[in-house]
Amino acid sequence: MLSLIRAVIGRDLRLAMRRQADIVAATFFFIIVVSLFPLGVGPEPEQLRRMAPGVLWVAALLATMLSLPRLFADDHRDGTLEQLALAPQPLALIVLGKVIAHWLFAGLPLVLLAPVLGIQFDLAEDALAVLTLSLLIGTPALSGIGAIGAALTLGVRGGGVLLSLLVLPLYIPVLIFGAGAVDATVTGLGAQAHLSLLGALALGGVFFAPWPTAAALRVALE
Amino acid sequence: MLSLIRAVIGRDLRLAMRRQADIVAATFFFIIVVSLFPLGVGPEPEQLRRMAPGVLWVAALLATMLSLPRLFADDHRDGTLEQLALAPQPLALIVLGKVIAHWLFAGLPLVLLAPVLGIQFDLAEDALAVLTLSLLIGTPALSGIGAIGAALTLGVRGGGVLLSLLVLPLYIPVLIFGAGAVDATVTGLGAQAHLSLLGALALGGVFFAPWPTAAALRVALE
Amino acid sequence: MIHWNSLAEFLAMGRHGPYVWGSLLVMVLLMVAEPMLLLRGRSRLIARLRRQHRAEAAERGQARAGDRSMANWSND
Amino acid sequence: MSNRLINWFRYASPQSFYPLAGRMIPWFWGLAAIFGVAGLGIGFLLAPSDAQQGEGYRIIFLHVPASWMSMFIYLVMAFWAATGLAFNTRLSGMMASALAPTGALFAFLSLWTGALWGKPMWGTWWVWDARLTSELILLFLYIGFIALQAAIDDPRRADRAGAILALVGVVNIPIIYFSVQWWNTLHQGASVSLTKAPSMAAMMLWGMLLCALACWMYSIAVALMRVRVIMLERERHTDWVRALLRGKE
Amino acid sequence: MLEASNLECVRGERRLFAGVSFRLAAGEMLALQGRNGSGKTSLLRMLCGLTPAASGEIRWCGRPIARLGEEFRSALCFLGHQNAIKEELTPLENLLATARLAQEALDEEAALAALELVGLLGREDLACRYLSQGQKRRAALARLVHEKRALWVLDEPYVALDRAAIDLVAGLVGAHLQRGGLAVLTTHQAVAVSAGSVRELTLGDDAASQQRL
Amino acid sequence: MLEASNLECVRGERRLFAGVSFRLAAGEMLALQGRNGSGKTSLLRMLCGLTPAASGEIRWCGRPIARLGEEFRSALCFLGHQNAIKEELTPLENLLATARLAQEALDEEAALAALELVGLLGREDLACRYLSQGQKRRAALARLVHEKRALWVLDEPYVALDRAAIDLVAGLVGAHLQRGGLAVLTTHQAVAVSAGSVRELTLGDDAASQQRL
Ligand code: HEM
Ligand SMILES: Nc1ncnc2c1ncn2[C@@H]1O[C@H](COP(=O)(O)OP(=O)(O)OP(=O)(O)O)[C@@H](O)[C@H]1O
Ligand SMILES: Nc1ncnc2c1ncn2[C@@H]1O[C@H](COP(=O)(O)OP(=O)(O)OP(=O)(O)O)[C@@H](O)[C@H]1O
Ligand SMILES: [Mg+2]
Ligand SMILES: [Mg+2]
Repeated sequence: MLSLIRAVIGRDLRLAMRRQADIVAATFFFIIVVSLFPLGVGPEPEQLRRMAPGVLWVAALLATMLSLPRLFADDHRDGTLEQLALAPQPLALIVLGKVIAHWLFAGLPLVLLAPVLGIQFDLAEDALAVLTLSLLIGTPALSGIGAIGAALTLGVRGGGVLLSLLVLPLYIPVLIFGAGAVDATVTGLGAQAHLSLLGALALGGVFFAPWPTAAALRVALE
Repeated sequence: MLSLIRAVIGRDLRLAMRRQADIVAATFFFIIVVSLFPLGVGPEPEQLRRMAPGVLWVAALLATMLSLPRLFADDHRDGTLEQLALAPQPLALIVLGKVIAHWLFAGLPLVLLAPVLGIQFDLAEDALAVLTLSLLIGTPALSGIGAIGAALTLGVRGGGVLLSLLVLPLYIPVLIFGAGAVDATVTGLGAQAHLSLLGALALGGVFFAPWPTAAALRVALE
Repeated sequence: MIHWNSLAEFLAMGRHGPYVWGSLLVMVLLMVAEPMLLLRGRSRLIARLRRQHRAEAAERGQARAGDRSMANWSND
Repeated sequence: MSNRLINWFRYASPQSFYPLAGRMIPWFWGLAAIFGVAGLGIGFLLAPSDAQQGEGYRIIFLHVPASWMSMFIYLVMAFWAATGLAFNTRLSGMMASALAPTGALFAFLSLWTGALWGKPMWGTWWVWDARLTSELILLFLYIGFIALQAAIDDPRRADRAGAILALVGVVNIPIIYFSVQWWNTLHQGASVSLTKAPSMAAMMLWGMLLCALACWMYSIAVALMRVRVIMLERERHTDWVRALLRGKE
Repeated sequence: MLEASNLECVRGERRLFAGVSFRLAAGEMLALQGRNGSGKTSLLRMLCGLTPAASGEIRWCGRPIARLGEEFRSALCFLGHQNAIKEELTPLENLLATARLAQEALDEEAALAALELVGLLGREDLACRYLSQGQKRRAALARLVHEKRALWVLDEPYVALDRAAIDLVAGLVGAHLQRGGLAVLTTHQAVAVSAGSVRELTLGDDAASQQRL
Repeated sequence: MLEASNLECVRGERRLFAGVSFRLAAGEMLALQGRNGSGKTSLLRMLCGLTPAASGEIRWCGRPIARLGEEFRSALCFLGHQNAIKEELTPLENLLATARLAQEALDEEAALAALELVGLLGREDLACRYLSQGQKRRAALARLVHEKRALWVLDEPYVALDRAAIDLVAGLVGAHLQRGGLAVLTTHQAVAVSAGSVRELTLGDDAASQQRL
């Protein structure tokens, strides 16, 4: 069982490496969106500092979301998904592997980059730490929940944009607790409560989401 | 010549209609992104009002960008693009048709929706008017410039995200003048200058961009 | 019994007329429009289905006639 | 016991549900009209004005029923979706798709009436308050459901995909509601807060309840009408639809 | 072993076929025939359990496949119209990844041998995207070389292949049958399989049997 | 009319072929042969001007096609491995859209007649996504029915088709040659074309001729 998950992760990571663009560009999308805001809003530091948690989290959310359509689409188009569905093991396990792989190349880089970008917004050190921590806890939830949307819109034409419609409402709690944790730190309240709730969401997202995802994939293949 | 452009627009619009999701969902992506920001940043009206022009413009830019990868990708995958490249007419004209069609279903709805969303941010009436006007002038530029990026990343795996990497820097002037126009209205300065510059960008984007786009498409087909 | 003294007062709603009537109007309008649209959709659907069924019946009749002629009027 | 079960399944088949629904619709329309006239009559003609809000508060007779219905319909929709997934009955999927547009309509009406109420009361059309925000997201969930079903043209696939989405959404709604509430209260006090109507006069309460009942009946009637249309469309090749349409000529 | 009774397939508003029954024992192959659009691919997907049948039942070793689930899938090897290879990966990587996902032990040497057999030696380190149409198909078919599962379901395996490759694949199928395997196969090209007994099944010829519902 | 001299094709680090020359007059067909990966598709794409040749020249009516540009393209009809149909559109819409983009007058009636000929009548209003593999190919090939341009370049047109459809396409090509058209065609299936004279060209047999650079 573990070996299966490892095989899936290995394959997906190798594909991502091979495509390169995937890893580099999802990250750069994050960077660019975050850098766009000061351009659109104006340069006052006070205002920027107050926007920072929200902007960084929204950007992380959008960056994750942008890489979602490809989560299953390539496998679907070239017939690999049928092979996976016909594998003897439960499809949900394979999905779990793919979710982990997705996080490794779409979520993790954002976590690593967040402190650097936070500096652009003049965030204090403790806020930077909480920002990074909140992203570390929250991004797996984004990958897990996103997988449901990706599976539901699979093979549906216009799926890419429909996907965001389905997934964004589901992302909102993650966004609120994530940005809330940083905000709470900035305003001096503790981030504890937000972070635990975020952790609960992440656990749910990673371990509960593969089941509806697998069901949706089977529907898509019918 | 005009009949060719019209044929391209007609076909692309028909495809968009058929997919439905495309039209509705690009628009809803805009709505949702705009609605996410308050959730990330917090509910204070004063702060929201000052963020509004930037947020709306960035969201418009992202929404346009999200629909870009499909601009040529479908035609590429199923071989239609080769057919278009082998058509006797200059490829740039065909591209122009596709750009116009793209604006009609990805840009125009944003323009129409902007005033409603502006209300969520508590914008004043004159600011709403300028916001809508700036989007009306600016979104064609987004479609035109985006086409270059879409063509350059065509067939490149991981193109979707790479695309945003290429296109966003080119979008920055549009963003600055667009959001600047609204900002100028809010702060009492005239929006005139910003709007004229935006107009110049739009003309350039629509009538100049098809040429490099066509060249990039030929390269992608080699 | 009735709370209002005059029609004008009723319509003004204590300076909140546009808001109150705007709400009521849109709500009633949409709640009337929805069943109307449904009824129209339904009658169109029925007309379309009737047309389809008739066309199919005609097709089938022809097909059966063809079968018979080929089968030399064998049983059935 | 088993008898009742069989009865249940008989009505769960479109063929027998269709005429049954047809017979029930006029009754629900009638009830909706009666409750509506009574509720609006009490609310707009008889009820006294509110001490704090003056006459503007009368929007409550529209706003609260619409808000309630929008949330309740989502629950019912998710219930049908779940039964559809579990027992693979055709009727369930049809009911879920029939309810969604009405639910979306009420969600929109809740936003609309709320916004029109907010302008005179709070001085703004919109604030990012927990309830308002979750209502907005509820509208998005409805639209997502409708868009997903519209994008899949095999009805069986559309039903199942929609059902999965509805179930995931129903888990999410309480999470959203509480998360938004947290978000709001943990910030420095919001500049405006939802002023709850103080202990309501009995008259107001009656008006509101009657209006809510009217919306309830309306929803049932419209959902039944829509499910009948969906049945005709989906079962157009079955003998009973053919017979039905022929009979009507 | 594999038994189908009274299968019916409905697609949209069209009944593609009904009353399709057959029984396949070890060492036997079913050659599905029928014109374009007669429902061959649909039938194969039903046999794999990917699409549910409108009515009828499919049994494997006497038990309905819907009930068997994983047990059935672990005896099944399906190859569809699509190649199920990743364009970014090389043929070698593709072959190894497929085996790993199917939880089969396949070492690099065996994989290279398989690639040599299908004539991709010299291309094993080239991303599949650069391969020609026929070479892609060969890369997909390379899995069959070491495939030991009992039931092979192949949808037009010969498409895009040249004569030499077609003979090779026919040989692989023949050897599989001789080992006591089962195969279900569609093709528009008449290709003889060397060993095993072949049953033929022709799906309804055109509009006559394909009723609109 | 069409003349190629000394064409060389290099892909990555591999010379697929070199010194390929031929000349095709009106009413003649070139049947390209060669095993998988020998460079047939690459040669066809060169002939269309989609890929530049490593060396050598292609002429149309005596002038290099690179120089001719639009003039050449308006005499060319290319059909590749890909079908170039939109999965969302129906066969009818696809056919009409293709004609409109090629600025050819094709009314609905003629289009329907073409679809009837390729056996898609009854499917003309079904989105192509639902068609079977062979039906998709038929939908793509339907353009040939009313195609009047002089040079047809077809890459394995017979793939996925059943016998009846193959004969039909062969007939279309034959009629085209009889009208004085030219055709270049690859296929792995031996299919006789009724009319016109056929030249054969076999691309380098395997590794021997395909040198690593
Ligand atoms: C767009 C704006 C608004 C939205 C989306 C909205 C949404 C909702 C929702 C979902 C409910 C039912 C939830 C519950 O009962 O707990 C509700 C109830 C209610 N709303 Fe609003 N509302 C809005 C604006 C307003 C305004 C401006 C007022 C008054 C000044 C108001 C007063 C009430 C009252 C009194 C209730 C009933 C409370 C209860 O029964 O517990 N709402 N609203
Ligand atoms: N929604 C639908 N409505 C009507 N017909 C449909 C629908 N979906 C699929 N079909 C038909 O179902 C058939 C599917 O056939 P299938 O792909 O199984 O054919 P096949 O025998 O594999 O053909 P080929 O030899 O071309 O691969 C096609 O005839 C197609 O037109
Ligand atoms: N970058 C590269 N490096 C090495 N070889 C390459 C590269 N790109 C393509 N090739 C080789 O070039 C050839 C392309 O062949 P082409 O597609 O023209 O073949 P074909 O004759 O059409 O074959 P088929 O019958 O399979 O369609 C293949 O052998 C492929 O392996
Ligand atoms: Mg098939
Ligand atoms: Mg080829």
